[in-house]
Amino acid sequence: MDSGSIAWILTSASLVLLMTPAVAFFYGGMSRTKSVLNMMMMSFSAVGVVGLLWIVVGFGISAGTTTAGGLFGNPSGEWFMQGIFQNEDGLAVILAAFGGTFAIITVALISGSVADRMKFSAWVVFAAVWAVLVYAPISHWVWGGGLLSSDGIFKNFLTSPQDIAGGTVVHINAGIAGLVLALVLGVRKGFGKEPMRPHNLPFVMLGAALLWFGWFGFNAGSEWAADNFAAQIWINTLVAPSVAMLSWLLVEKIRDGKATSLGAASGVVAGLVAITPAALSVSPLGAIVVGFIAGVACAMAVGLKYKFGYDDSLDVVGVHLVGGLVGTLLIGFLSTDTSAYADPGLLYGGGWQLLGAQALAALIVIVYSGIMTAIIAYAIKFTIGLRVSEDVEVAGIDFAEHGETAYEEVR
Amino acid sequence: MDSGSIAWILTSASLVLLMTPAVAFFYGGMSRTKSVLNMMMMSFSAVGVVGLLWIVVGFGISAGTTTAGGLFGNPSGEWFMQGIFQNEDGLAVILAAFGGTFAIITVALISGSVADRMKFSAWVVFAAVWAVLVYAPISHWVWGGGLLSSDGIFKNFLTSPQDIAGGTVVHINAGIAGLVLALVLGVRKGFGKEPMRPHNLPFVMLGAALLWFGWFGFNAGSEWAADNFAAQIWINTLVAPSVAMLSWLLVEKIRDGKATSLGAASGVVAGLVAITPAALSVSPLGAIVVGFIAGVACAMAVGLKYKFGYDDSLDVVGVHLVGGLVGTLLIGFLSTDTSAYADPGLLYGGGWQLLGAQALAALIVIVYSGIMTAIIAYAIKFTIGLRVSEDVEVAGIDFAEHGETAYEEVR
Amino acid sequence: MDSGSIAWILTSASLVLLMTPAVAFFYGGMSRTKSVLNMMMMSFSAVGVVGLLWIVVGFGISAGTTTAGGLFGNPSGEWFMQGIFQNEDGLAVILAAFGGTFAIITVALISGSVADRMKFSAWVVFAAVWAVLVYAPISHWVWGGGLLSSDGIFKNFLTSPQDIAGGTVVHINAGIAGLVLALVLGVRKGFGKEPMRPHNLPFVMLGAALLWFGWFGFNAGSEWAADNFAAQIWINTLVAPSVAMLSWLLVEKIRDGKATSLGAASGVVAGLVAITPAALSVSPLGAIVVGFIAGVACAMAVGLKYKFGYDDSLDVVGVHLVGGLVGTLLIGFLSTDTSAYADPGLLYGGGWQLLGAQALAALIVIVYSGIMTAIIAYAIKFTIGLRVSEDVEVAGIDFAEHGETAYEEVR
Amino acid sequence: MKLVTAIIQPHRVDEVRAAIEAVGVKGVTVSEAAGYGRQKGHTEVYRGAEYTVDLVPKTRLEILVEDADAVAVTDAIVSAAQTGKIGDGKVWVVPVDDVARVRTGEHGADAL
Amino acid sequence: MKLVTAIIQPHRVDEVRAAIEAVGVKGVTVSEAAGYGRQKGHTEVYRGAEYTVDLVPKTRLEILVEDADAVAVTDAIVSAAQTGKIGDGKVWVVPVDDVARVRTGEHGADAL
Amino acid sequence: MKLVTAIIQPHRVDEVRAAIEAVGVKGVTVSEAAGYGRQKGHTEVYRGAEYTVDLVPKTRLEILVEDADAVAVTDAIVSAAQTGKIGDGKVWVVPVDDVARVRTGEHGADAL
Ligand SMILES: Nc1ncnc2c1ncn2[C@@H]1O[C@H](COP(=O)(O)OP(=O)(O)O)[C@@H](O)[C@H]1O
Ligand SMILES: Nc1ncnc2c1ncn2[C@@H]1O[C@H](COP(=O)(O)OP(=O)(O)O)[C@@H](O)[C@H]1O
Ligand SMILES: Nc1ncnc2c1ncn2[C@@H]1O[C@H](COP(=O)(O)OP(=O)(O)O)[C@@H](O)[C@H]1O
Repeated sequence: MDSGSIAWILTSASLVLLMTPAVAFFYGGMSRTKSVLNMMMMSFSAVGVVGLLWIVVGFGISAGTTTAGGLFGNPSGEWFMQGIFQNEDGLAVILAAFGGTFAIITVALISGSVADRMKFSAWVVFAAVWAVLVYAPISHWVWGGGLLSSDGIFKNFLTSPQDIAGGTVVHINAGIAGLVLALVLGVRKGFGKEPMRPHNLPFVMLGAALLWFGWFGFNAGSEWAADNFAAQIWINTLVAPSVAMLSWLLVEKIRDGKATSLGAASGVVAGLVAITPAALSVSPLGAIVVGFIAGVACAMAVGLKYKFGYDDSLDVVGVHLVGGLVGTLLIGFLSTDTSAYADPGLLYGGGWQLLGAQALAALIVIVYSGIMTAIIAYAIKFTIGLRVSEDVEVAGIDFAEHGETAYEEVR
Repeated sequence: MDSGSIAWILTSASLVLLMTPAVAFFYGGMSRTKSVLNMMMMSFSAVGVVGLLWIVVGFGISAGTTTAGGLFGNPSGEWFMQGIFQNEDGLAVILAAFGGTFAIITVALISGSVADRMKFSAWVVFAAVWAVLVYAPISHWVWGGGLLSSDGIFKNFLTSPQDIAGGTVVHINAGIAGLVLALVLGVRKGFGKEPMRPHNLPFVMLGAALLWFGWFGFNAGSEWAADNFAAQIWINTLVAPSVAMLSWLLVEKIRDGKATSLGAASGVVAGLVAITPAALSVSPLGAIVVGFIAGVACAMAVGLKYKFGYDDSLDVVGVHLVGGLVGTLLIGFLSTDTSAYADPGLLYGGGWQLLGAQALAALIVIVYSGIMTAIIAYAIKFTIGLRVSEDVEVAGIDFAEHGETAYEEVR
Repeated sequence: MDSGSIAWILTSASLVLLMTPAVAFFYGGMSRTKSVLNMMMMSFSAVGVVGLLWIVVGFGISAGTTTAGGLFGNPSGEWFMQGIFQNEDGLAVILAAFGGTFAIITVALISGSVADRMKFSAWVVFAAVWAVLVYAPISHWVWGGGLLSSDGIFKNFLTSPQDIAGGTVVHINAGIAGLVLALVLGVRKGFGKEPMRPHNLPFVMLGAALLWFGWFGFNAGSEWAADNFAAQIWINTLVAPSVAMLSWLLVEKIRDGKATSLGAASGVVAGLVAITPAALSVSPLGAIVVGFIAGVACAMAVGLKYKFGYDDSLDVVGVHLVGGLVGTLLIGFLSTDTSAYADPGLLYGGGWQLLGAQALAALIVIVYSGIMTAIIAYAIKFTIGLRVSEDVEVAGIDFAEHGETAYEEVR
Repeated sequence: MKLVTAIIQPHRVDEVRAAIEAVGVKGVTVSEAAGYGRQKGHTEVYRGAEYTVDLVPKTRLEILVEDADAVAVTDAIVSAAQTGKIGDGKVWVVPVDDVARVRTGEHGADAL
Repeated sequence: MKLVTAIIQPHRVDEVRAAIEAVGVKGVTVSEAAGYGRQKGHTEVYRGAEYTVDLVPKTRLEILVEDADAVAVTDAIVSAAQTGKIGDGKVWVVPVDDVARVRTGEHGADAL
Repeated sequence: MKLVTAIIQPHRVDEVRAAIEAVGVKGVTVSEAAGYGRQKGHTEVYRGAEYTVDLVPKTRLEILVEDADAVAVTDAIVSAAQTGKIGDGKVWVVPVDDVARVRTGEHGADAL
């Protein structure tokens, strides 16, 4: 029994759980005063719904014996975690729970694209179905020995994709789902015309800070041991977001004349997203490059929604889809020969096959998640309905859906 | 030296200490704007006063050699932790501190029932006396080999009560103390007539989130080792509050038509309270049942104060007393035959004796804590006084007692 | 491989990183509404800039082979942490990163003295240069076997100074730098006349709470192992700030008639600062004394700026310089004969030499840091300029420098 | 000159602003308020408690106009703010002796 | 019609509302303000600094009444808000040309 | 008596208060507002989006004065608040029928 590694994963799982309320503050602070609580409740309810479903069935689909040619794991034997909880290997038990915290936050991340306008009941149903039908299988593909692992479609390929903590499973997945859900929902009243500035930037910074803190568990916990590789991941999880914060601010300073606090917070998250798949593959120097490119790319990408007219309200696409792709693809260039994978990228003497594997994995996740999200979203739209009325949207979704306003102002 | 377990308890103790400021936000957010700081200061001062007294004498009473027939431990030899700090067993040293963080938060929890109206000096005195005379002995009874342990009154009984992390010691204890203190203080002006809605719901959610985060240390740290049982506790501490959040929201949706953010935050805490004693006794399926019942029971219980006319301002009774009882009693039904205690409840083939032991332990704590709290409260009332004047209460206790208001609004 | 210690330092490094956003809230809450974001951005940008530079060069200067007679370490071989990241000793790798989190927060602490008036670009440049030229060498002196270690000027002295977690390196260093920077910048418009009260005291308390939480990693992580000494440090890090909170409140109650929440938060930080160098040297009883004296001394010291006319806006001098000196010097009296250093202070049978060593180390840091800070500050002043215009200062630095205001009030 | 003060539902501000601009208003001052009138006393249930909420958030608009425009502006506000539900608000008109523009020091109608 | 504006201590709002309802007032608009008058210049000590606080938080009530009721309402406010301490506040009365109810478009006394 | 209302730039409040005190004003009520006039429509860029900001934060001052002082107070405000830039604000004067001091119940000029 390696109690040190158990201690680290117990800690990491706690850290990752904290990330979902952190998302609630990151997104809640960016909302307008009239829809803060709804925004936060999407994250909180994700903990409730996905937390429950992971125990009931998600863990089995994600970690059960590979079935259907690698499409998902077989949950029988793990309903309600009946099997794992009696396991005497503490590491196995806590890792089962660790996986649940990833499922929860992935769902919560999506909510940023639907601010101000999605019915709360529709969100809860969406979260439940999406976690089981989209997240759980994809996590099986990458980490459960499924489709996208070295036992899956990459079996006879020269290499298999590297994704230590979820560039594909979490960020590209949530990013594309956010895009599709925003498209199905439609734009908010006033989108592109009204300012819709963050109502509370300190909350945004609080969210970013707690996310970063939790992300050390997210990334370095994904090593599943307290060892030198976990420490290397930790360093990369420090430096990449540091640099991404700076490069995002640089873009703003050059383009708009001013470096904003929203930019700093977003840059941190962009850097964290991009280093997520790459933290075990690259050196600290590589992490600096990943962070720099992520900061620049995401800072440019968040403006695209106005050009293309999709209302990705709080930039799930610009930060998570774009950042996830940056990190996933840069592994093809920057993976070092001394990395735990011993499969170097183009700049460290490797060939094109790693980049190919990374791109293919990203593509498959985009296609599957995109299509499934559309199906789920339309199914809800045509049954219980997806969107609140325009009156509610204008007057504020908080009071209409939750019977509350975030702050009581008249004393 | 098991450095992994030391690492986990160092982490856990830090997590539990964070829970008291979390209570400050959970309660502070629920307060009205004019009494936020006083609410938060009750938690902060609890850290100061109880933190000091635990080192001076509390640890000795709680963990010293059983005296007076199991009523308390003998503090001689541990004044100022003189003995333990020279111990070379790191686990023993950090566990001594770990216990202090429990004493601190138990006292802080009580403060929710006295919002807006208790003199700060009276609170500080109450916190000090109560921690030493009520908390420290009861913790000795349950965890120090005293009255309510298998060496105490249950010695010749078929079984002894199960309470891994403090259903009786912390929650039932704080809950009944909150009730008694609220009764002695009397209701606030406007109680039951004015809305008195939370002034800042994001703060309530921040408090709930940090509480949950810290609770992983609270519960899984109470295993005193980084092992498979700690991991099992962790899973149960994830799923029970998840379900309690959902069941609380369900009650609201059915009863009032709307699922509130205050309900989500309260549901999380209710689930955490209920799973506290049971997390090592039940399976994940059992934790789901515990969470569900806790969410429903506490959501109904918070309305009782209006029926019975006690001003338990922020629902210490409805959440901690009721939730603590739910968890403590359900162990009698749901303790599994595979649990660490190997003493199953009614639904897992055991007999009535476990339920009996649970009920008896709860009852003894209620009686002792209730009577002692009343004595301390009246003693303060008739000496330095318990309550601020009505003028101060209406104008706002923050400015009168602390010379500050939470927010500076006119710039 | 001691995975338990690796787990603890992975956790500790994460905790210490959280402290810098905690500083952002501690200081941000104390600011006026019009300069919240700028205050927070000084901390956030410190993470970005110093995080990057630590990887690039700071770690080498701090931990490289001692050069120039102990003045700094030789960074060659550790540019971009090229060497350490391939190390197979996980503890060595994570400790390299752990040091970076100390550099970051030290820089962030300084920002409290320059609230409301420093150009953001000037701050970023200052942070970068100061981290490399001031922090990195001093950390080498104390912890890298340099000038102030037993291999440095104390080689032939009877003893060498004790500073487990940075009383000199972090707090005295940041405190004197804050004083000098405030002097070079000059006072704010209205200083000493306008109230300039904290705009959001709950944020101040949030900052203090997260600081305390993180400080367990800061202090107990500095033991570099999960053992009984780490546990002893943990206890002292609990009790000293508890007592300092109480003694600060006592001073306020006696002097001003009211115990404030700002006092409680500041008292906690003062106690944490003072116990930082001493946590491994003193017993819990000693920690109580350290905390008590720190609370009283700092509560008195924060008023000095009005007497002497330096605008140390948020009390970096009163809390960090004074608190750091209190802790550093009290070691000379309170270090126990049973401490890890086995070199007792005056009250535990030792002689004057320990006190002398402590005072000398403090003095050298004050002189070096003070002079270097002045040079850097003047260099910036006469090139890109240090201060915003008076118009900007009055209208609010947030909008002028960052294009944002913290809260959107008109909906 | 006249000062037209309107207390309206916060979510009607955009419509009202458009309406008054359409009748030639060049400036307006907006602030937050709360109030009750006929809508007084609606009941809310929250966390098991039932109580009466009487102060409902409103937005106050203040508009300085020439005497001749007061009626048109009042009418424009009334029709743009109207939802027909209780709580729609009030508009009132007060005589003004003088107006000054701070920037230039102009007085009277020129200062509008 | 008249507009009665009262600047009072925030903690007297409930009493004042009860008092004006007792004399027949049907609606009111409430907002936050701060101010000083005779109470100007009380000294506070905070964190070692002594300074003068002059702007003290107040609540503003605005009440539209018929001409005949202005005096009664003013008196009701004064007596309900009075604590006898400096800072109790001010009440003033301004003539109103017209009032409109947004919901119905009614004008004049009917609109109150 | 008259009520002088001034809408000014928030950062000019201190100067304006000093100026009106210099001409003998004893009290003032301050509140927050936002508004636009000629400055309408400046463009801001934020996070890749360009949009028009029209409501700019302002501070409202209300000052009760005797009839004879209205002009002096208005002038004092205008010159103290003036920066010459668009958005400087407005001052207007409204007739007041009566003023009461809550503390004493005094009426008229004595109540100022
Ligand atoms: N007599 C009054 N004096 C001042 N403000 C009033 C008065 N009556 C109503 N108001 C304001 O108008 C708002 C709407 O009034 P209400 O009576 O509910 O609408 P309606 O006139 O459509 O019935 C109230 O919230 C209040 O702010
Ligand atoms: N001349 C004035 N103009 C406008 N408001 C005033 C004036 N004088 C006083 N006030 C308002 O009335 C409040 C109470 O005034 P104050 O003079 O302190 O009370 P009192 O009249 O009882 O001495 C002040 O805070 C301010 O808001
Ligand atoms: N017609 C008006 N009615 C009410 N308030 C006005 C009016 N015009 C301007 N204001 C107020 O005065 C402020 C300054 O007006 P603005 O026209 O920008 O200044 P200037 O008069 O110097 O051009 C505005 O923000 C608004 O609050």
